[in-house]
Amino acid sequence: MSVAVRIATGPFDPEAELAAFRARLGDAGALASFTGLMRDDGGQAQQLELQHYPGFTEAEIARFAQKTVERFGLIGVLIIHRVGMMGPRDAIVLVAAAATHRRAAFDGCDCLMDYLKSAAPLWKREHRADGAVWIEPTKQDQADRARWLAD
Amino acid sequence: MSVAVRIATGPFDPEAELAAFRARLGDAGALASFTGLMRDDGGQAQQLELQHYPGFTEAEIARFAQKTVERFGLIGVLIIHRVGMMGPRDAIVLVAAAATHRRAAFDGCDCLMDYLKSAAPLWKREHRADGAVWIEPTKQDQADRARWLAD
Amino acid sequence: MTQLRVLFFGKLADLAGAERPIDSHGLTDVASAIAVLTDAMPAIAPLLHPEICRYVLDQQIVPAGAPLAGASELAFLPPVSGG
Amino acid sequence: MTQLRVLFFGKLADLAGAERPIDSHGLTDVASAIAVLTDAMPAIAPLLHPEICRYVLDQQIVPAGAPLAGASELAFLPPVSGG
Repeated sequence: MSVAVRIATGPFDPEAELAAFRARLGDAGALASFTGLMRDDGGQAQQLELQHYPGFTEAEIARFAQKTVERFGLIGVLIIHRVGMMGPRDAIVLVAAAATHRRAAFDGCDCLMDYLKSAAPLWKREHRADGAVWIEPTKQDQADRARWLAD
Repeated sequence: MSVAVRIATGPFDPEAELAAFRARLGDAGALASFTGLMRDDGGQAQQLELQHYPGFTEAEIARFAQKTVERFGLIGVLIIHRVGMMGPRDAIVLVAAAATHRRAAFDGCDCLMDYLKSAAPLWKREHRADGAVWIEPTKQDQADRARWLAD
Repeated sequence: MTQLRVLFFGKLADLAGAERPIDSHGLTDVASAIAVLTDAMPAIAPLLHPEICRYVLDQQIVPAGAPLAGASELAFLPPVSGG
Repeated sequence: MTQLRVLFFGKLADLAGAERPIDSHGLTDVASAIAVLTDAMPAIAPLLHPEICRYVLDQQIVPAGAPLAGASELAFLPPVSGG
């Protein structure tokens, strides 16, 4: 059972990270992963900015990840979140969850992403031609997250 | 919108395949993936054997993948399934689903895995010290698959 | 003599072999091919039951009543499991 | 003079700057620090409301009534969004 959380201040390679994570796993049968990529939205979005609170953000994410490991009986979790300025097609976030069977791996990965989207201490701003806008979680994000709080 | 289905008769590298898939994607914001690995089950499982019906298996999986793309509005799907004899820690299957937003990517990937586990034309046999056993989908596999048939 | 290539998979292949050519002369539909096969191999009869077996004729899933016509390949698919 | 390092994030940092030291002499709790800050920057007052802002004192989430004691860092977290 291992939890790895990293804040990346520059570009990272999701598949290389995933390969290294898989190599460290024990007898896992299931590995679910999610990579969030910056969309260019038809050329509208020019840059994306992510802020974090150094130390606190990592600790909060790791605390939630540990709870998720226990809740779903995961073998391992990897979370890498990019911060700073990034451009279209850059990887923003990678979440991987390993388990004996696939249901736990999918649910763990899904639950962690919902947390990162709408509850982790991160702040996201889109820089467009017409100015910069702070993003807030969508109704869908809130509904997604509520699925895990219900039980 | 692209669907790629491959039957692999030898080992494949899931993360290299995933990286190539991501490089071909358009403006996707979400990439969900699942890798199924052979467990050694505390040394019990020695080899796993997968059979397919050449031509028919690929065509059936591609047909279902195309339906899944339409159902969830996916940007792309990649499916690689290993056949033949394999050993502990080998990758058995890789499924990746890309979409604009994460809910579709997760659901597409999850739905495809449930199909591969209990409905695609594949036959799986475990070779153990005490003999070989054909595997049938578990109750959980059936229940997982039923989630997508309900609506 | 007209040959029909019959394919078996999974558990069925253990009992019947993976491949078996049969003379399709005089056979009308899938059911008549099943009759010939179960005569020769009674052990596989329960596994060819339409409730647990799918029939694939020249790569198309068909019911037991499907005519063989000029088909060259008939496959029997027992319960599946992948991933 | 005892200094308290105050940190702002997201939308709050646009209005108040990312970091601002204040003299914590005479301040008792988080609420009293909020009073000093909103006196100096009335525009941020609505964003510091406990319903939409979280208070973090020396890396621990705390309520408005938490004593500052010897704390050195107070952070204000507006609504979050990541991923």
